[in-house]
Parts: sequence; structure tokens; C-alpha cells
Amino acid sequence: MSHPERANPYVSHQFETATQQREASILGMWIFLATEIMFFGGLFLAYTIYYNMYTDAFKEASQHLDVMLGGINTGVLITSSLTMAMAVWAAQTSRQKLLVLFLSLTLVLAFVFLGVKAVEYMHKFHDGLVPGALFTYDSPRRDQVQLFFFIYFVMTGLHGVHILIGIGVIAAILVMAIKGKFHAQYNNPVDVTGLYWHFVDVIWIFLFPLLYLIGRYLPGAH
Amino acid sequence: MSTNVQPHNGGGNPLYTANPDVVDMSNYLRAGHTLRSWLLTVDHKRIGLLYLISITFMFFLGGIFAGLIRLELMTPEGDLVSSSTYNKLFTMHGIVMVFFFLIPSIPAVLGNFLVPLMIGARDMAFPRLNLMSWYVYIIGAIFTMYAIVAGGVDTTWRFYTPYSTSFANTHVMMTALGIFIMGFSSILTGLNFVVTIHRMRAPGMTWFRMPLFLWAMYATSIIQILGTPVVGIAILLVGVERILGVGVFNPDLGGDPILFQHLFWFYSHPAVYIMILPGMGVVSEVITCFSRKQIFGYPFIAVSSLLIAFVGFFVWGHHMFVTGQSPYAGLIFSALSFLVAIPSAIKVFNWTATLYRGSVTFSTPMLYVFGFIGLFTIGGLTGLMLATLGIDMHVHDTYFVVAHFHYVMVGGMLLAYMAALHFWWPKMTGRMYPEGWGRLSALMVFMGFHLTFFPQFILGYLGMPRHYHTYPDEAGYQILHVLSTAGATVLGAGFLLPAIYFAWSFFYGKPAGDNPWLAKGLEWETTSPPPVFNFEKTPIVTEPAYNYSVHGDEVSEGSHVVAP
Amino acid sequence: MNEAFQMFPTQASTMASRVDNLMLYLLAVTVFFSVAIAVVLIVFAVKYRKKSDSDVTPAIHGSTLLEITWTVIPLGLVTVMFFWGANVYFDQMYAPANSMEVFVTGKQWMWKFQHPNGKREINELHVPEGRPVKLIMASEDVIHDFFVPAFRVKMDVMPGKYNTTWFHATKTGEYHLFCNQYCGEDHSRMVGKIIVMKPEDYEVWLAGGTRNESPAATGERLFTQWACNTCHEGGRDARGPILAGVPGRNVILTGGVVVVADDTYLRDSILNPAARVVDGYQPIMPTFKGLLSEDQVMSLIAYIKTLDDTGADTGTKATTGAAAGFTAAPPPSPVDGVTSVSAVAGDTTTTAPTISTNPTDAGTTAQAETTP
Amino acid sequence: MDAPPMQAYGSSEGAMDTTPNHQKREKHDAHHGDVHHITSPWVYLAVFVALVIGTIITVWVAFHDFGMWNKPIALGIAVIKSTLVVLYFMHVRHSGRLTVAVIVIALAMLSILIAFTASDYLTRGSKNIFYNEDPPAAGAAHDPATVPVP
Repeated sequence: MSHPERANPYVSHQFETATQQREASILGMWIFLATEIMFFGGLFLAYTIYYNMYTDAFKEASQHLDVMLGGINTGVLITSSLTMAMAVWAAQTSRQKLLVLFLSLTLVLAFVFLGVKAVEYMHKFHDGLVPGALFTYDSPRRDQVQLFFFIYFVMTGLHGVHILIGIGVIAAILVMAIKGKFHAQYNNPVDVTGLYWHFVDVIWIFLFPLLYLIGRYLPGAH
Repeated sequence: MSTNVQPHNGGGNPLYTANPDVVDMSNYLRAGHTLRSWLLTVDHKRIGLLYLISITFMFFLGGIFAGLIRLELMTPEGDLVSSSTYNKLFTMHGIVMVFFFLIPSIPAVLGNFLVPLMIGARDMAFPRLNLMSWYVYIIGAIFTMYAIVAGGVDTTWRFYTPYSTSFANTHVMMTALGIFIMGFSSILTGLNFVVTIHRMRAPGMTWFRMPLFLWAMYATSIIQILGTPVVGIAILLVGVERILGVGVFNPDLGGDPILFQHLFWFYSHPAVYIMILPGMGVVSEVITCFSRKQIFGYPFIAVSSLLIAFVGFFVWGHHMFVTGQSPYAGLIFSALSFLVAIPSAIKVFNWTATLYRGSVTFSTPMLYVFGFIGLFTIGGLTGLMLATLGIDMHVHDTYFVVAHFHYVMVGGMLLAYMAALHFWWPKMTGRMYPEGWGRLSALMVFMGFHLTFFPQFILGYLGMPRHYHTYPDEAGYQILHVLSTAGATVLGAGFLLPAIYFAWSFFYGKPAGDNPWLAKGLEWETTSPPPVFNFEKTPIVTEPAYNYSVHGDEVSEGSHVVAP
Repeated sequence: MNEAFQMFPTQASTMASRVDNLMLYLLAVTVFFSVAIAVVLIVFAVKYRKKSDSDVTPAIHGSTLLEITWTVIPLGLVTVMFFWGANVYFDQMYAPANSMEVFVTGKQWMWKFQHPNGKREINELHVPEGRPVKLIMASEDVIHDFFVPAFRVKMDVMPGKYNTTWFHATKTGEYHLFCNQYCGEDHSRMVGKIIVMKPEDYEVWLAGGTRNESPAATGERLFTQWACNTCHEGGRDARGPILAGVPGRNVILTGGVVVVADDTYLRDSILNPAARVVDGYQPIMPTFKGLLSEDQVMSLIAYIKTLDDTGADTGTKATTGAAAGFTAAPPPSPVDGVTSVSAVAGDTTTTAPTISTNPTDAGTTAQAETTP
Repeated sequence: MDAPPMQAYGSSEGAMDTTPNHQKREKHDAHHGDVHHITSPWVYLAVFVALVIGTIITVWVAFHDFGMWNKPIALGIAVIKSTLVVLYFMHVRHSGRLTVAVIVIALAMLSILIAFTASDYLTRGSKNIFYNEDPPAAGAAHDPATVPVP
């Protein structure tokens, strides 16, 4: 009993055709992104409830976030989204050198993002804004400000972990791209990694205004 | 998600390339005898068996905890174990049973085994992801086992804050990590099923020709995908709050413990539908086969599975009527909880109608299904009592609730799981289980179950709270507890029996042939145990599911599978 | 009171019979459908059992009419359950206006009660028969749950906010009090007794024994001791809002958000003053968290409720013979002022710090920000 | 090669459509251009520029007081930016209805979670609207269960 031979060597044994395999992997990634939407959703729920309860404290706490670094990070992540999209395009059109270039650019930008994020965290550490024992910030709304920073650290921390996972996956794809594995007939992994990376960018697109930009118009806000 | 890239000669899978000459591809059980061939398999059937072994172990572990609880409650005073040990016992009973047995059981064992077979595919959409989901389950189980061995956890299976975050000093972190990891196994299984059912159906297998078991698996997977991450984030927040000392659920910071309950129950109520929907899928398969009749109202049963999956997400607030949740939110949740009961009622009526003018045989799967329908009806209707606002104020978190969810989970889910195991055992192992012992176990389980959990309804309405190590020694509490403990022993024996004769029949059972029940369905079209790639040629489906009635009992050759 | 075996717990409150009647209706539906399905199942199984191997069964695909009937009928039954349940629920959640208020504090593995005249009890609560008793409950550590099966009363006792429940005892005697929400090691020992007495006996008991300051009096003492009056009294230009008549009414916060000033808001304003500042005032009030115990906060709130609308601090007030049913006039007690039964019209379930309505609410116009 | 699609014989439901699903889809894709749509780099650049502009506008808006409209504007721009990313960077523009369904269902479920939880927080502590200002005193005639005090 030999299972039917495959015309296309790049189709796994359980699939009939390349299209079926490609659509399955894309559908699989989108369903995984649905779970990520619900995962971050729990945090957005906590943010929404407490923002409405303690609006003033959240606005006061948001002053202590550095909009400049946040803005730079948003720019970095959007650029990395562009380079990732170009990488997918390069893979689809069998331009291997460009694929390697764009993937490397995306990796570099990802590291820059983490670097800026580390700098921000160090500032918070020095200002005593890390929730828990190290929280030395004092004002009438001290407790709710600590609540804000708890949500801030969980959200951006979780997002940072997803960036790390993304770096791991893109590095793996880069290695395989250098070995010339991806071309027009077979580029699912690049496509799927692109989906994941753009999703991480979308999460940051929401995090930035929600955390960094509330209450900036208040007089005296730096 | 990335597929393998080596040129294909068996899918680049270690199982086949290891020693291609000796591998017997005609029987998945004999395709490789090394431990490595089992532990690195990507064959959905073998992964199904791996899950079967691991969750059976978990079931008996949870059963031991249950036995100890029942023994302790024989007497009003807490004289068997200390209070903290008792608290750990019911917490671990809850965690092991819910997260490590009920949620994975039918989806991971039978779903893994049957979904590709039933849709005429060679394997799951992502075989290696499927194996990864088993390993993630095992890692999660190891963390939780360590927590149990190292001293247990006493926060109840719900981890309510602020007890779980600031007051519990048992192994909460380790258990939370175990459950967090186990959640991914549930997500990966669900993801695999949805993609497989969408993308890999055999030619001609349209949605409304699929067996109802697949509809149930599809609906279950939707819940697993959309619900599990939310409990993941809830447990993550509890973990971070335990580390930092402060958190979003901390009342000192103006946080609100009820927010944790919202996040927790948003998953945990749909989780009870993760547990019962697969059982309903099994009942549709078994009742048609043993009454030799078309299912009654196929579209209604199919759609009601999806309805349960979606409306199930709107009702979680009925767990929180007494927490000071706003009465108006209580109104919304109570109304929607009644709505979600309707599809379950439709299913039960349709199953009963299927028997009309059928040719009913009483083999073990059918007996278990009769038990299911009887007990699930009582469980469902008592659920209505808990959804009624006025009554829930009295019976919330009493033994009435304990009885209700045991009626639905043990009476419904576990009996359906037993029916499924008996029904597909010949297909999985190629051997028959001993019929007489099977019927005896069905009867023992049914009787033992009633004796255990019916008294708890009365106990609950009398006001005995849950999680109580000691109880007042008057007003008739003790009589009911003694009855319940007696029932528990019969129930325990009833469940030990199948374990013994299944193990025996795996080696010594008489060969079962390809289709011992003359059942319809693609999985019965192939040999049993099935070959590694399930089908000689991808079958082409031409007739609707459960096409029993037209041909009566003689199976006309090839009428089902069109040989090209 | 271990009478013969009983299916329903004793009905010792007005709510008990209403919950039991509702339960009987649902029990009837459950028994009917369970028996009906079991019977139909057995009849079909026996009548249509397999006669021979060549049975030919009819290909019945279903009947939409039947499907509609067994969707509409359960829907009807279920709707009745919902409305009847909601009706009973709303009476359980909202206490009658003239209830006697008792402060309840749940603490890991004990109950502390505080009567309106200041009498304190541990794990035992003496209440008069024939009169609604409203319990204002808070927890000092984890979530507990006040559950009296005989009254069909159950309400969680949450840390960080007040939950209220009420009962109107109709039969004298002793009834079990259970903690119904898992709260740690001795959760099953956190039980108590509710002793329902004749109104006359209750008064005698209330007057006898050691008696402490009434919560309102303690509140007044604390109000001066912690210099609350320096900001919250005096004319319009006082630095803090005037508290007379505030409980129960709507309060406009900075940013135009409107909040009901229930007990939880008052408690929050004492322990978390800057969280929700009244419009037109600065968040300069220091927090009293850690300085005031749960009981002291309750006393302060009891005192604030006694402040009369006319702004003057009238201290003690004659008891308003509030409930029509309750006639016995309490004997003049020498030590402290006669307690006043604060009748907060339709007092609500005081619950978590209510979410201030979304600023984009059409109703409230956005006021200019006046934060520091 | 795969089994050629055969018309089933003698099936009662008229011509049985047995062409394998995936082959139908390939025919569907075929006339759609090559195997699957490739978005041109210019589209990517345009979306990138739009995203950068969007970010700048968001930051500018944040530093100016629009009263209660600050939050909705910020969220609106974020939604527009993420829709752009999803449609063009993630090729949802050219993928089938199933992908769109997955996204819509996930977002719907998230909004259910937020809406129902918010319904609890928004209506907490509100008055009992089903009775007039004073729910009936316990002794009133309405309350059938009042036991006459002996």
C-alpha cells in the first residue's frame, strides 16, 4: 500500500495540493491570532474598567511615561512591519537576496524596539514607578497610579515577550532563507511569520495611545 | 505551523524514515514498536492513544481524591484529615478532574482518533502541532503533579482572589503555571480540529453530510480557541500579583476581586460546554447506530451545537449572582442562561425521537447513552433552577450546585465518554471488549451515580455549603452524606471495571473485524485498526450521514465508497 | 431543632416561602420532563427493540413542526421562570426602607456584628422577630459569604466594598449562619447563630449587658478626633464638601461624572479620597487607610448619615418610629443618645466603587478640568 | 494523479457534486491570477506612510484638549491604522471569507466580554427601578408572607 505520490515535493503527506496546504497554514495562524486577541483582550478589559473608574489617576500616571520614547518605538515597529511585508513580497517573487535583507532589517528593528523598551523600564525603575515593593511614587492618588503601572507593566511586558518570540521565529526563518528554502512555490513559513509580526505591531498600535497619550493636554503636563 | 520541507517520502517524519523496510503500514498499532516510534509519532491515532493513557491516569488520581473527600464527610466532625488537608483534597480533585480529565477527554482522545477518519483525511492539518499539544499537556501535568506532591494547593479550583493572591500560602504559583501551560494544549487541539474540518474534508463531504460528532468537535474547538486565552490571562494576572504583592484584583489598590471572577467565568462557563458538547456528539453517533435509524432532525442538532458554543459565551454571570454584581447585570445573565438551555433541550428531544420505529439493540454503548440522556436531562433542568435568580440566592455554592454539575459532568460527560470508548474500541484496537462485563459496568455506574449525587440535591437545598470540612450534626445532614459515600464506592467500582476489561481485551479480546456494529460513517469504511494513512484511496462521499434506514442491515458492497 | 427529616429547611423569614414556592414550580417542571423523557425512552426502546436482523427502519428525517413545538414550549416555561425569579430576586436584593441596620464585619473565620445602639456581638446575632433587618457587610481580608438557610438569605461579604442584604424574621428560634464562600483553612468553622427573639425580649436583651457607644456617637467622636470638621464644616467656603444629606444622593465628580453617594463611595472617600473627588474641590484630603479600622469607618459613615439636611450637626436625634409595624418604643437609655434609625429612601445595594458614567455621556456637559 | 472526479451513479438527490473541494478552489483561484495574489511593494509603502502620518496625528491630538472627544479620536485613529495593517500587510484584502470570519468572530467575542462586564460595573449601586422610591415596607399588605405578630 503506497500512499499516492505527490507531484509537488513541498506538500506534506496529509495534504492533497499546495493550495490546500497554504490555506490551512494561513487559517491556522489566523485562529492562533484570534486566541492572541482574546489573550490581550483580558488586559484591555482590565484597562477599560479601571480607566473609567479612576480616570484622573490614570491621566496623572500617564504623565510619567515618556512620549518621545513611546513615539520612537511606534515608528520602529511600523517600519519593521514594512520590512516584514517586503520580505513576504520578496519570498513570493523568489528574490532571495532581498528576502534575506528585509528579514535581517526586521530583526534589527525588533532589537532596537526592545532596546528602547529596556531604556524606558530603567527610567521607571529609577523613578520608583515599578509596582510592588519598589513603588516610591507619592501623591494623593498613589494607589490608583500604582494600579495603572501594574497594568502598564503587564501589557507592555507581555507585548515584549511576544516581540522576543517573534525575534526567535524570524531568526529561524532567516536561517532557512539563507539556505535558499523559500521561493515562489514554497513560502508559507515567511507568510505566516509575517502575519504574526503584523499582529504584534497592531497590538502596539493600540497600546501606545491607550497607555502613553491619555491626559497629555492637561496644563502642566510635561 | 511551518510544514516540513524535505522532499516527501513519508512526510519526513522520523517514524517512517527511521527504518522504512520493517515498518508495517497496514496497521497503525504495529507501525513501529520502539518507544521512540510512540513518543515521536505524528499519527493522530497514536496521539489519541497517548492521550487515552495519560488522562486515564489523571481520572483515577482525581477519583482517589474524591474517595477521600467522601470518606471524610461520612462524619460531621472533621476526623479523617485536618481542615487544610481537606481543603487541598477538594481543590486538587477539582483541578485534576476539570483541567486534566474532563476538558481533554473526548476531544483529545476520540477527537484526535476520529476526526481525520470521519472526514476521510490522511491525518490532522498540523500533525506535529498535534504531538506538541500532547507534550504541552504532559508538561502542564508535571507542574501540577509536582505541586500536589510538594504539598498541594487549597484555593479551590477557581483561584478566587484575594485569597489566591494574598492569603494562600500553598503551591498556588506552581499549580497556576501547570494550568496555564495546559491551556495551550487545549488551544492547539482546538486549532487543529477547526483547520482540519475546514480544509481537509473528503470530496463530497459537505457540511451537512458530516457526522454530528464532527459538528460537536467543531463547536467545542471554537470554545477552546476563544475561551482558553481569557483564563490564561486571568491566571497570569494572579501569578504576577503574587510575585509583586500588588495587582489589579487587590482591594487595597482600589482593584476589584469581582473583575477576576468575570475573567475566570468568561472561560469557565463555556468550558463546561467544552466538556458536554463532545458527549452530545457521541450520543448522536451511538443512538443512530444502535437503533438502525436516521438521526431525527439532523440540521437542528447540528446547528444547536453551534448555538450552544456561541450563546455559551454570554451567560457567565450566573456564577456571580451573590457576589454583589449589579442586579441588572444579573437580569441579563439570567435571561441568557435560560436561552442557552433551549438547544440542549432540542437535542434531547431529537435523540429520543430517533428511537421511534427503530430496531434498538442494548449493547453497552447504548446502555451508557440511555444513562446519559436520563442523567443529563435531570442535570440540565436543575441547571435551570440555578439560573433562576430567586433560587440561586439560596442554593448558590451549596451541595445543590455540587449535585447539579456532577449530574452534568459525570452523568452526562463521563457516561458519553464510556459509551464512546466502548463504541469505537473495536475500531481503535481491532478487538472486542467483553459485552457482559460492559453491561454490568453500565448498570453499576448508573445505580452508583444516583445513590451518590441525588442525596446531595436535598443536602444542598437544606443549606449545606460547599467546601465544608465539618457540618452541623443535626437536621438530617449526616444521613444524606452516608448515602452519598455509599454511592461513591459503587460508582468507583463501576469505573474500575471498564479499566480492567479494556486492558484485558487490548491483548486477549476476540478480533472485531472492520465494522462489528455495521455502523455508517467513513471511519467504519476502513480496516480496524486503521492503516497508518487511514484509507487506501481518499473516499468520495455520496450519501448523507447515518444512512441506516434505506439499506436495512445488509451492507451492499461499495454503495458508500465509490471505487474509482 | 432537629425535627424529623425534612426536605426543605424551616421557613423562618418572609422570603423563605416565596423562594420555596418558586422552587416547587421548577421542581414540578424538572420532575415532569425527567419522567416524561425517561418513560418515552423506555417505551420506544422496548417497543422498537430489534426483532430480526433484517429489520427495515423508515427513513424519518425529522419534522419541523415537532421541532418548533419543543422549542416554543420550553421557551414559554423558561420565560415564566425568569420573570418570577427576577421578581423574587429584586425583593431579596433591595431592603425595605424601614429596616433596622446592623453592621457586619467578616474576618478570617469569625463574624462581628454591631447593633444600631452600639451593642457588639461575635458569631451570634440577636434580632427582633417581625421586623426587617438590613445588614451592611464588609470583609477585612478575603471574600466571605453571609448565608442563613432558614431565611434563604445569601450575600457575599467582599473586601473593599459594602454589600447589603436583608431578612424579615417571622419565627423565633436559633438558626444556622454559614460562611458560604471558601475563605481559607477554617472556612467550615466560620459558622454562627441567628437568634430571633420576641421584640420585647429583644429590647430587654439590647438594653442589658455591657453597652458601648452607638456607632453614630463613635463616628462623631472620630469626626472631631481626626479633625474632619476642620474641612467638612463651616460655611460654603469650607475646603471639603459639606457632608449633611449627602448619603444616597447623586454627587458630581470632577470631569462631570455623576455617582450615587452610597456607603461604598463614602468608605472610598475616607480610604481613597483622591480617587473620586467632588467637583469644585481639590484632592487635598489625606488618606486614612491604615489609620481607621473597618468598624471605625462604619461608625463614621453611620455618623455622617445622622447629619441633618439643615447643615447643623444635630448629633443625637429622637428615634423616628420608622416602621409602621414596629411599635414598641425603646426605653430611654441613660448612656448614649437614642439611636436614630436612618431611613435612607430605597437604599441601594452598596457595591463596588461605581464606575463613573462615561464622560462622553450626553447628559453631563464637560466641565473645564480643575485639577492642580 | 488524484482520482478523476466521477459522477456518482443512481444517487437519488440528482447530480451529486463530487468534484473534490480543493480542486474546485484551485479552479476558482486559477482565474484569479497566479496561485495567490501578490501585493505590490508600492501598496506596502503607501500603507507605511499612512501609518506614520496616523501616529503623528494621534500624538498631536493627544497634546490638545478636545474635551471628551480625546479618547474616541485616539481610538478611532488606532482602529484605522490597524485596519490598514490587517487589510494590506496581512493580505486579508485578498484572502477568503473564512479568514474575515475568524477575525470578526474574535473581535465580537472580545466586545461581548467587555460589554457584559461593563454592564455590571455601569449599573452597580443604582436604585431599584422596579419599585417607586420606597419598596413596600415589610408589614405592608403587598407582602403576603408577613406573619401577624402574635
